[in-house]
Amino acid sequence: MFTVRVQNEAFNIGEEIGAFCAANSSSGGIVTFVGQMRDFRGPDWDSGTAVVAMTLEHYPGMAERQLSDLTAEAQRRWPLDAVLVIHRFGKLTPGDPIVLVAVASAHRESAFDACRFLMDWLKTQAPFWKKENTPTGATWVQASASDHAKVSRWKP
Amino acid sequence: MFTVRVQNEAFNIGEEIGAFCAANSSSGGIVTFVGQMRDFRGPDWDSGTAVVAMTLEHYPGMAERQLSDLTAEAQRRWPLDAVLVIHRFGKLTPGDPIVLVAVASAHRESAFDACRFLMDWLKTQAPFWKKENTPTGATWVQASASDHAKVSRWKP
Amino acid sequence: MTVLYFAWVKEKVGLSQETVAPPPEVTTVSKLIDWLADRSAGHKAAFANRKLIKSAVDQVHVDHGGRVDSATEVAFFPPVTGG
Amino acid sequence: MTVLYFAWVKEKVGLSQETVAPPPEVTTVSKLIDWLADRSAGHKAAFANRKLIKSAVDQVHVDHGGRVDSATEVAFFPPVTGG
Repeated sequence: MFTVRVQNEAFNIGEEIGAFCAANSSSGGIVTFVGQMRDFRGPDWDSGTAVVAMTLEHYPGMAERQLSDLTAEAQRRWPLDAVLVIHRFGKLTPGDPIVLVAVASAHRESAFDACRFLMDWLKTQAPFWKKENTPTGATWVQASASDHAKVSRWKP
Repeated sequence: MFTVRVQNEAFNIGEEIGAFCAANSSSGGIVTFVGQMRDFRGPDWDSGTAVVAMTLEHYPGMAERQLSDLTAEAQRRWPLDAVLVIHRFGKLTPGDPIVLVAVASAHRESAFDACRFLMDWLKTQAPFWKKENTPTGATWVQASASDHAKVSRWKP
Repeated sequence: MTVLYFAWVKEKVGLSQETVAPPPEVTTVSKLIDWLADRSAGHKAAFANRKLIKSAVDQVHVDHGGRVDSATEVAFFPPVTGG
Repeated sequence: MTVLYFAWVKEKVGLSQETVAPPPEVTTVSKLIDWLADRSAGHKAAFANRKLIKSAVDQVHVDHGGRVDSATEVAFFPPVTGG
Protein backbone atom coordinates (compact mmCIF):
# COMPACT_ATOMS: atom_id res chain seq x y z
CA MET A 1 0.00 0.00 0.00
CA PHE A 2 1.25 3.44 -0.93
CA THR A 3 -0.03 6.14 1.40
CA VAL A 4 0.65 9.86 1.69
CA ARG A 5 -0.77 11.90 4.56
CA VAL A 6 -0.33 15.64 5.01
CA GLN A 7 -1.83 16.53 8.35
CA ASN A 8 -2.14 19.11 11.08
CA GLU A 9 -2.58 16.53 13.87
CA ALA A 10 0.43 15.14 15.68
CA PHE A 11 1.15 11.47 15.04
CA ASN A 12 2.63 8.72 17.18
CA ILE A 13 5.83 7.38 15.66
CA GLY A 14 5.72 4.02 17.43
CA GLU A 15 2.10 3.33 16.52
CA GLU A 16 2.59 4.30 12.88
CA ILE A 17 5.75 2.25 12.40
CA GLY A 18 4.38 -0.69 14.38
CA ALA A 19 1.24 -0.78 12.22
CA PHE A 20 3.29 -0.42 9.03
CA CYS A 21 5.55 -3.34 9.98
CA ALA A 22 2.55 -5.49 10.96
CA ALA A 23 0.81 -4.73 7.66
CA ASN A 24 3.98 -5.67 5.75
CA SER A 25 5.20 -8.66 7.70
CA SER A 26 6.08 -10.53 4.49
CA SER A 27 8.54 -7.82 3.45
CA GLY A 28 12.12 -8.76 4.19
CA GLY A 29 13.23 -5.27 5.16
CA ILE A 30 11.62 -2.08 6.39
CA VAL A 31 13.54 1.19 6.50
CA THR A 32 12.10 4.27 8.16
CA PHE A 33 13.19 7.87 8.51
CA VAL A 34 11.82 10.08 11.27
CA GLY A 35 12.46 13.82 11.34
CA GLN A 36 11.69 15.47 14.65
CA MET A 37 11.50 19.13 15.64
CA ARG A 38 14.73 20.15 17.33
CA ASP A 39 14.78 22.55 20.25
CA PHE A 40 17.75 24.49 18.90
CA ARG A 41 19.05 26.00 15.70
CA GLY A 42 22.75 25.83 14.83
CA PRO A 43 25.51 23.26 14.98
CA ASP A 44 24.64 22.05 18.46
CA TRP A 45 22.59 22.97 21.48
CA ASP A 46 25.34 24.84 23.37
CA SER A 47 26.33 27.19 20.54
CA GLY A 48 22.86 27.36 19.02
CA THR A 49 19.71 29.37 19.60
CA ALA A 50 16.75 27.92 21.46
CA VAL A 51 13.71 27.23 19.31
CA VAL A 52 10.55 27.16 21.38
CA ALA A 53 8.00 26.50 18.64
CA MET A 54 7.72 26.09 14.90
CA THR A 55 5.07 26.79 12.32
CA LEU A 56 5.10 24.67 9.19
CA GLU A 57 3.35 26.34 6.31
CA HIS A 58 2.40 24.23 3.32
CA TYR A 59 0.77 24.50 -0.10
CA PRO A 60 -2.41 22.44 0.25
CA GLY A 61 -3.03 20.26 -2.78
CA MET A 62 0.45 20.63 -4.21
CA ALA A 63 2.04 19.13 -1.07
CA GLU A 64 -0.02 15.93 -1.34
CA ARG A 65 0.53 15.83 -5.09
CA GLN A 66 4.31 16.24 -4.88
CA LEU A 67 4.63 13.56 -2.23
CA SER A 68 2.42 11.18 -4.23
CA ASP A 69 4.46 11.84 -7.38
CA LEU A 70 7.72 11.18 -5.49
CA THR A 71 6.28 7.96 -4.08
CA ALA A 72 5.23 6.83 -7.56
CA GLU A 73 8.72 7.61 -8.87
CA ALA A 74 10.25 5.53 -6.06
CA GLN A 75 7.96 2.64 -7.03
CA ARG A 76 9.18 2.89 -10.63
CA ARG A 77 12.82 2.79 -9.55
CA TRP A 78 12.77 0.05 -6.93
CA PRO A 79 10.72 -3.10 -6.21
CA LEU A 80 8.73 -1.85 -3.21
CA ASP A 81 5.94 -3.53 -1.29
CA ALA A 82 4.68 -0.44 0.54
CA VAL A 83 5.45 3.19 1.30
CA LEU A 84 4.03 5.47 3.98
CA VAL A 85 4.76 9.20 4.02
CA ILE A 86 3.36 11.43 6.78
CA HIS A 87 4.17 15.14 6.90
CA ARG A 88 2.87 17.59 9.49
CA PHE A 89 1.88 21.19 8.97
CA GLY A 90 0.79 23.89 11.40
CA LYS A 91 2.14 24.56 14.86
CA LEU A 92 4.76 22.19 16.29
CA THR A 93 6.57 22.03 19.60
CA PRO A 94 10.05 20.61 20.26
CA GLY A 95 10.19 16.83 20.02
CA ASP A 96 7.16 16.63 17.74
CA PRO A 97 7.68 14.38 14.74
CA ILE A 98 7.60 16.43 11.52
CA VAL A 99 7.98 13.73 8.93
CA LEU A 100 7.91 9.95 8.70
CA VAL A 101 8.90 7.97 5.61
CA ALA A 102 8.59 4.18 5.83
CA VAL A 103 9.49 1.81 2.99
CA ALA A 104 8.96 -1.96 2.83
CA SER A 105 10.71 -4.18 0.30
CA ALA A 106 11.86 -7.75 -0.12
CA HIS A 107 15.36 -6.30 -0.57
CA ARG A 108 16.98 -4.16 2.08
CA GLU A 109 19.08 -2.31 -0.51
CA SER A 110 15.92 -1.15 -2.25
CA ALA A 111 14.30 -0.13 1.02
CA PHE A 112 17.35 1.95 2.02
CA ASP A 113 17.72 3.55 -1.41
CA ALA A 114 14.04 4.38 -1.77
CA CYS A 115 13.75 5.86 1.74
CA ARG A 116 16.78 8.07 1.17
CA PHE A 117 15.58 9.08 -2.30
CA LEU A 118 12.21 10.09 -0.86
CA MET A 119 13.80 12.17 1.91
CA ASP A 120 16.29 13.88 -0.42
CA TRP A 121 13.56 14.84 -2.88
CA LEU A 122 11.04 15.74 -0.21
CA LYS A 123 13.55 18.18 1.29
CA THR A 124 13.98 20.03 -2.02
CA GLN A 125 10.59 19.56 -3.73
CA ALA A 126 7.74 19.24 -1.25
CA PRO A 127 6.15 22.66 -0.67
CA PHE A 128 6.61 23.15 3.09
CA TRP A 129 8.23 26.12 4.82
CA LYS A 130 9.45 26.21 8.42
CA LYS A 131 9.20 29.29 10.60
CA GLU A 132 11.02 29.05 13.92
CA ASN A 133 10.05 30.93 17.03
CA THR A 134 13.10 31.82 19.10
CA PRO A 135 13.27 34.02 22.21
CA THR A 136 14.28 36.92 19.91
CA GLY A 137 11.50 36.48 17.36
CA ALA A 138 10.23 34.36 14.51
CA THR A 139 12.27 33.70 11.37
CA TRP A 140 11.85 31.64 8.22
CA VAL A 141 14.33 28.79 7.99
CA GLN A 142 16.83 29.13 5.13
CA ALA A 143 17.01 26.33 2.56
CA SER A 144 20.12 24.19 2.84
CA ALA A 145 22.54 24.21 -0.09
CA SER A 146 23.71 20.73 0.85
CA ASP A 147 20.13 19.41 0.53
CA HIS A 148 20.16 20.58 -3.08
CA ALA A 149 23.51 18.92 -3.71
CA LYS A 150 22.27 15.61 -2.28
CA VAL A 151 19.40 15.39 -4.70
CA SER A 152 21.69 15.45 -7.74
CA ARG A 153 22.80 11.87 -7.13
CA TRP A 154 19.31 10.62 -7.98
CA LYS A 155 19.16 12.18 -11.44
CA PRO A 156 18.07 9.43 -13.86
CA MET B 1 23.16 6.00 24.23
CA PHE B 2 24.63 3.00 22.45
CA THR B 3 22.78 -0.20 23.26
CA VAL B 4 23.08 -3.77 21.99
CA ARG B 5 20.57 -6.44 23.03
CA VAL B 6 20.71 -10.08 21.99
CA GLN B 7 17.58 -11.73 23.28
CA ASN B 8 15.29 -14.72 23.13
CA GLU B 9 12.14 -12.72 23.93
CA ALA B 10 10.09 -11.17 21.14
CA PHE B 11 10.13 -7.36 21.03
CA ASN B 12 7.58 -4.80 19.97
CA ILE B 13 8.84 -2.75 17.04
CA GLY B 14 6.56 0.23 17.65
CA GLU B 15 7.39 0.47 21.35
CA GLU B 16 11.13 0.18 20.77
CA ILE B 17 11.24 2.76 17.97
CA GLY B 18 8.83 5.08 19.76
CA ALA B 19 10.96 5.02 22.92
CA PHE B 20 14.16 5.50 20.89
CA CYS B 21 12.74 8.56 19.10
CA ALA B 22 11.47 10.02 22.38
CA ALA B 23 14.86 9.52 24.04
CA ASN B 24 16.56 11.25 21.08
CA SER B 25 14.15 14.04 20.32
CA SER B 26 17.01 16.51 19.79
CA SER B 27 18.45 14.42 16.96
CA GLY B 28 17.52 15.79 13.56
CA GLY B 29 17.13 12.42 11.91
CA ILE B 30 16.44 8.86 12.97
CA VAL B 31 16.82 5.96 10.56
CA THR B 32 15.69 2.47 11.46
CA PHE B 33 15.91 -0.91 9.81
CA VAL B 34 13.55 -3.73 10.78
CA GLY B 35 14.06 -7.28 9.54
CA GLN B 36 11.06 -9.55 9.99
CA MET B 37 10.67 -13.28 9.59
CA ARG B 38 9.14 -14.04 6.21
CA ASP B 39 6.60 -16.81 5.74
CA PHE B 40 8.23 -18.02 2.51
CA ARG B 41 11.61 -18.77 1.03
CA GLY B 42 12.37 -17.92 -2.59
CA PRO B 43 11.84 -14.99 -4.92
CA ASP B 44 8.20 -14.49 -3.92
CA TRP B 45 5.38 -16.19 -2.07
CA ASP B 46 3.81 -17.89 -5.11
CA SER B 47 6.95 -19.55 -6.42
CA GLY B 48 8.52 -20.02 -2.98
CA THR B 49 8.30 -22.58 -0.21
CA ALA B 50 6.25 -21.94 2.92
CA VAL B 51 8.30 -21.40 6.06
CA VAL B 52 6.27 -22.18 9.16
CA ALA B 53 8.89 -21.49 11.82
CA MET B 54 12.51 -20.56 12.22
CA THR B 55 15.21 -21.23 14.77
CA LEU B 56 17.96 -18.69 15.12
CA GLU B 57 21.08 -20.13 16.64
CA HIS B 58 23.72 -17.75 17.96
CA TYR B 59 27.13 -17.72 19.57
CA PRO B 60 26.49 -16.28 23.04
CA GLY B 61 29.14 -13.78 24.04
CA MET B 62 30.58 -13.34 20.57
CA ALA B 63 27.23 -12.14 19.19
CA GLU B 64 27.03 -9.30 21.73
CA ARG B 65 30.70 -8.53 21.28
CA GLN B 66 30.53 -8.37 17.46
CA LEU B 67 27.48 -6.12 17.53
CA SER B 68 29.10 -3.83 20.11
CA ASP B 69 32.29 -3.66 18.04
CA LEU B 70 30.29 -2.79 14.91
CA THR B 71 28.40 -0.11 16.82
CA ALA B 72 31.67 1.37 18.07
CA GLU B 73 33.06 1.37 14.53
CA ALA B 74 29.94 3.20 13.29
CA GLN B 75 30.47 5.80 16.04
CA ARG B 76 34.04 6.32 14.85
CA ARG B 77 32.94 6.82 11.25
CA TRP B 78 29.90 9.08 11.69
CA PRO B 79 28.70 11.70 14.21
CA LEU B 80 25.97 9.70 15.93
CA ASP B 81 23.83 10.58 18.94
CA ALA B 82 22.54 7.08 19.66
CA VAL B 83 22.36 3.54 18.30
CA LEU B 84 20.09 0.67 19.31
CA VAL B 85 20.63 -2.85 17.99
CA ILE B 86 18.27 -5.67 18.99
CA HIS B 87 18.72 -9.19 17.59
CA ARG B 88 16.57 -12.19 18.45
CA PHE B 89 17.64 -15.77 18.87
CA GLY B 90 15.70 -18.96 19.47
CA LYS B 91 12.35 -19.95 17.97
CA LEU B 92 10.57 -17.46 15.74
CA THR B 93 7.24 -17.53 13.93
CA PRO B 94 6.36 -15.69 10.68
CA GLY B 95 5.99 -11.95 11.16
CA ASP B 96 8.23 -11.88 14.22
CA PRO B 97 10.83 -9.11 14.12
CA ILE B 98 14.33 -10.62 13.93
CA VAL B 99 16.47 -7.52 14.03
CA LEU B 100 16.11 -3.80 14.70
CA VAL B 101 18.82 -1.24 14.07
CA ALA B 102 18.01 2.37 14.99
CA VAL B 103 20.42 5.27 14.52
CA ALA B 104 19.99 8.89 15.64
CA SER B 105 22.12 11.72 14.30
CA ALA B 106 21.95 15.46 13.72
CA HIS B 107 22.59 14.65 10.04
CA ARG B 108 20.28 12.41 8.06
CA GLU B 109 23.12 11.35 5.75
CA SER B 110 25.06 10.01 8.71
CA ALA B 111 22.01 8.22 10.09
CA PHE B 112 21.32 6.53 6.74
CA ASP B 113 24.96 5.58 6.18
CA ALA B 114 25.49 4.24 9.69
CA CYS B 115 22.27 2.19 9.69
CA ARG B 116 23.16 0.62 6.36
CA PHE B 117 26.74 0.00 7.44
CA LEU B 118 25.51 -1.76 10.57
CA MET B 119 23.10 -3.96 8.64
CA ASP B 120 25.64 -4.87 5.94
CA TRP B 121 28.24 -5.85 8.53
CA LEU B 122 25.77 -7.55 10.84
CA LYS B 123 24.65 -9.76 7.94
CA THR B 124 28.21 -10.96 7.28
CA GLN B 125 29.84 -10.78 10.72
CA ALA B 126 27.38 -11.31 13.55
CA PRO B 127 27.35 -14.99 14.58
CA PHE B 128 23.73 -16.00 13.99
CA TRP B 129 22.46 -18.89 11.88
CA LYS B 130 18.92 -19.37 10.61
CA LYS B 131 17.27 -22.75 10.31
CA GLU B 132 13.94 -22.74 8.51
CA ASN B 133 11.17 -25.24 9.12
CA THR B 134 9.25 -25.93 5.93
CA PRO B 135 6.52 -28.55 5.37
CA THR B 136 9.24 -30.85 3.93
CA GLY B 137 11.73 -30.46 6.79
CA ALA B 138 14.20 -28.13 8.44
CA THR B 139 17.19 -26.69 6.58
CA TRP B 140 19.95 -24.25 7.36
CA VAL B 141 19.71 -21.02 5.38
CA GLN B 142 22.56 -20.50 2.90
CA ALA B 143 24.65 -17.36 3.21
CA SER B 144 24.01 -14.83 0.47
CA ALA B 145 26.89 -14.01 -1.87
CA SER B 146 25.41 -10.57 -2.49
CA ASP B 147 25.55 -9.80 1.24
CA HIS B 148 29.28 -10.36 1.10
CA ALA B 149 29.62 -8.13 -1.94
CA LYS B 150 27.71 -5.32 -0.22
CA VAL B 151 30.07 -5.18 2.69
CA SER B 152 33.06 -4.41 0.47
CA ARG B 153 31.88 -0.85 -0.08
CA TRP B 154 32.57 -0.03 3.58
CA LYS B 155 36.24 -0.99 3.53
CA PRO B 156 38.21 1.87 5.06
CA MET C 1 -5.91 33.17 -12.77
CA THR C 2 -5.34 32.58 -9.07
CA VAL C 3 -1.95 33.65 -7.72
CA LEU C 4 -0.81 32.15 -4.42
CA TYR C 5 1.98 33.36 -2.13
CA PHE C 6 3.70 31.39 0.62
CA ALA C 7 6.08 31.99 3.53
CA TRP C 8 7.95 35.31 3.45
CA VAL C 9 6.73 36.05 -0.07
CA LYS C 10 3.20 36.02 1.34
CA GLU C 11 4.25 38.24 4.24
CA LYS C 12 5.88 40.81 1.94
CA VAL C 13 3.03 40.87 -0.58
CA GLY C 14 0.57 41.04 2.31
CA LEU C 15 -1.78 38.54 0.67
CA SER C 16 -2.00 34.76 0.64
CA GLN C 17 -3.81 34.75 -2.70
CA GLU C 18 -5.45 36.97 -5.26
CA THR C 19 -7.35 36.56 -8.49
CA VAL C 20 -5.81 38.46 -11.38
CA ALA C 21 -6.38 38.84 -15.12
CA PRO C 22 -3.05 39.70 -16.71
CA PRO C 23 -3.04 40.85 -20.36
CA PRO C 24 -2.30 38.28 -23.11
CA GLU C 25 1.35 39.35 -23.51
CA VAL C 26 2.05 37.95 -20.02
CA THR C 27 3.01 34.50 -21.30
CA THR C 28 5.73 33.38 -18.86
CA VAL C 29 6.37 33.27 -15.14
CA SER C 30 9.02 35.95 -15.61
CA LYS C 31 6.59 38.30 -17.35
CA LEU C 32 3.97 37.58 -14.72
CA ILE C 33 6.45 38.63 -12.02
CA ASP C 34 7.11 41.89 -13.91
CA TRP C 35 3.41 42.52 -14.13
CA LEU C 36 2.61 41.59 -10.51
CA ALA C 37 5.50 43.66 -9.10
CA ASP C 38 3.69 46.84 -10.19
CA ARG C 39 0.54 46.08 -8.27
CA SER C 40 1.72 47.41 -4.89
CA ALA C 41 4.76 48.35 -2.81
CA GLY C 42 4.39 44.94 -1.10
CA HIS C 43 4.51 43.12 -4.42
CA LYS C 44 7.55 45.16 -5.46
CA ALA C 45 9.36 44.31 -2.22
CA ALA C 46 8.50 40.60 -2.48
CA PHE C 47 9.81 40.33 -6.05
CA ALA C 48 12.81 42.68 -5.56
CA ASN C 49 15.29 39.81 -5.81
CA ARG C 50 13.56 37.32 -8.05
CA LYS C 51 16.42 34.84 -7.84
CA LEU C 52 15.14 34.01 -4.36
CA ILE C 53 11.66 33.17 -5.64
CA LYS C 54 10.53 29.74 -6.79
CA SER C 55 7.39 29.22 -8.82
CA ALA C 56 4.81 26.54 -9.55
CA VAL C 57 2.22 26.53 -12.33
CA ASP C 58 -0.85 24.44 -11.66
CA GLN C 59 0.95 22.81 -8.72
CA VAL C 60 4.03 21.74 -10.70
CA HIS C 61 7.47 23.29 -10.10
CA VAL C 62 8.57 25.38 -13.11
CA ASP C 63 11.39 27.86 -13.58
CA HIS C 64 10.77 31.48 -14.50
CA GLY C 65 10.75 30.62 -18.20
CA GLY C 66 7.67 28.41 -17.74
CA ARG C 67 4.45 29.28 -19.58
CA VAL C 68 1.49 30.75 -17.76
CA ASP C 69 -0.85 31.40 -20.75
CA SER C 70 -3.26 28.64 -19.88
CA ALA C 71 -2.53 28.44 -16.15
CA THR C 72 -5.34 28.54 -13.63
CA GLU C 73 -3.06 28.62 -10.54
CA VAL C 74 0.40 30.15 -10.21
CA ALA C 75 2.30 30.11 -6.91
CA PHE C 76 5.36 32.01 -5.66
CA PHE C 77 7.44 30.96 -2.66
CA PRO C 78 10.96 30.72 -1.26
CA PRO C 79 12.96 27.46 -1.61
CA VAL C 80 11.17 24.76 0.38
CA THR C 81 12.35 23.78 3.88
CA GLY C 82 10.15 20.85 4.89
CA GLY C 83 11.14 17.39 6.09
CA MET D 1 41.06 -25.20 25.01
CA THR D 2 37.32 -25.15 24.47
CA VAL D 3 36.12 -25.87 20.94
CA LEU D 4 32.61 -24.75 19.99
CA TYR D 5 30.52 -25.84 17.02
CA PHE D 6 27.48 -24.09 15.57
CA ALA D 7 24.67 -24.76 13.09
CA TRP D 8 25.27 -27.69 10.71
CA VAL D 9 28.88 -28.05 11.87
CA LYS D 10 27.51 -28.81 15.33
CA GLU D 11 24.99 -31.27 13.90
CA LYS D 12 27.65 -33.14 11.92
CA VAL D 13 30.17 -33.25 14.77
CA GLY D 14 27.37 -34.25 17.12
CA LEU D 15 28.63 -31.92 19.86
CA SER D 16 28.04 -28.28 20.68
CA GLN D 17 31.35 -28.03 22.52
CA GLU D 18 34.25 -30.05 23.82
CA THR D 19 37.40 -29.45 25.83
CA VAL D 20 40.54 -30.58 24.04
CA ALA D 21 44.28 -30.46 24.62
CA PRO D 22 45.96 -30.50 21.22
CA PRO D 23 49.74 -31.07 21.07
CA PRO D 24 52.05 -28.01 20.80
CA GLU D 25 52.56 -28.41 17.02
CA VAL D 26 48.89 -27.48 16.50
CA THR D 27 49.64 -23.77 16.12
CA THR D 28 47.01 -22.63 13.58
CA VAL D 29 43.30 -23.01 12.90
CA SER D 30 44.16 -25.12 9.86
CA LYS D 31 46.28 -27.52 11.92
CA LEU D 32 43.59 -27.66 14.59
CA ILE D 33 41.07 -28.71 11.92
CA ASP D 34 43.43 -31.49 10.79
CA TRP D 35 43.79 -32.65 14.34
CA LEU D 36 40.08 -32.44 15.22
CA ALA D 37 38.99 -34.23 12.01
CA ASP D 38 40.58 -37.45 13.30
CA ARG D 39 38.59 -37.51 16.51
CA SER D 40 35.44 -39.15 15.08
CA ALA D 41 33.52 -39.89 11.90
CA GLY D 42 31.31 -36.91 12.76
CA HIS D 43 34.30 -34.60 13.00
CA LYS D 44 35.62 -35.94 9.68
CA ALA D 45 32.25 -35.34 7.98
CA ALA D 46 31.95 -31.81 9.41
CA PHE D 47 35.42 -30.79 8.24
CA ALA D 48 35.28 -32.69 4.89
CA ASN D 49 35.06 -29.45 2.90
CA ARG D 50 36.88 -26.95 5.05
CA LYS D 51 36.26 -24.10 2.60
CA LEU D 52 32.72 -24.03 3.96
CA ILE D 53 33.88 -23.56 7.54
CA LYS D 54 34.48 -20.23 9.23
CA SER D 55 36.42 -19.88 12.44
CA ALA D 56 36.74 -17.57 15.43
CA VAL D 57 39.51 -17.53 18.03
CA ASP D 58 38.55 -16.10 21.38
CA GLN D 59 35.37 -14.69 19.80
CA VAL D 60 37.12 -12.84 16.97
CA HIS D 61 36.76 -13.90 13.32
CA VAL D 62 40.03 -15.28 11.94
CA ASP D 63 40.87 -17.18 8.78
CA HIS D 64 42.37 -20.67 8.84
CA GLY D 65 45.88 -19.25 9.04
CA GLY D 66 45.10 -17.66 12.42
CA ARG D 67 47.08 -18.72 15.49
CA VAL D 68 45.55 -20.92 18.17
CA ASP D 69 48.63 -21.45 20.41
CA SER D 70 47.35 -19.27 23.21
CA ALA D 71 43.64 -19.55 22.48
CA THR D 72 41.20 -20.48 25.19
CA GLU D 73 38.13 -20.71 22.89
CA VAL D 74 37.99 -21.69 19.22
CA ALA D 75 34.73 -21.88 17.30
CA PHE D 76 33.77 -23.44 13.95
CA PHE D 77 30.61 -22.55 12.03
CA PRO D 78 29.18 -21.98 8.53
CA PRO D 79 28.98 -18.45 7.10
CA VAL D 80 26.61 -16.41 9.27
CA THR D 81 23.00 -15.81 8.19
CA GLY D 82 21.54 -13.47 10.80
CA GLY D 83 19.81 -10.13 10.35
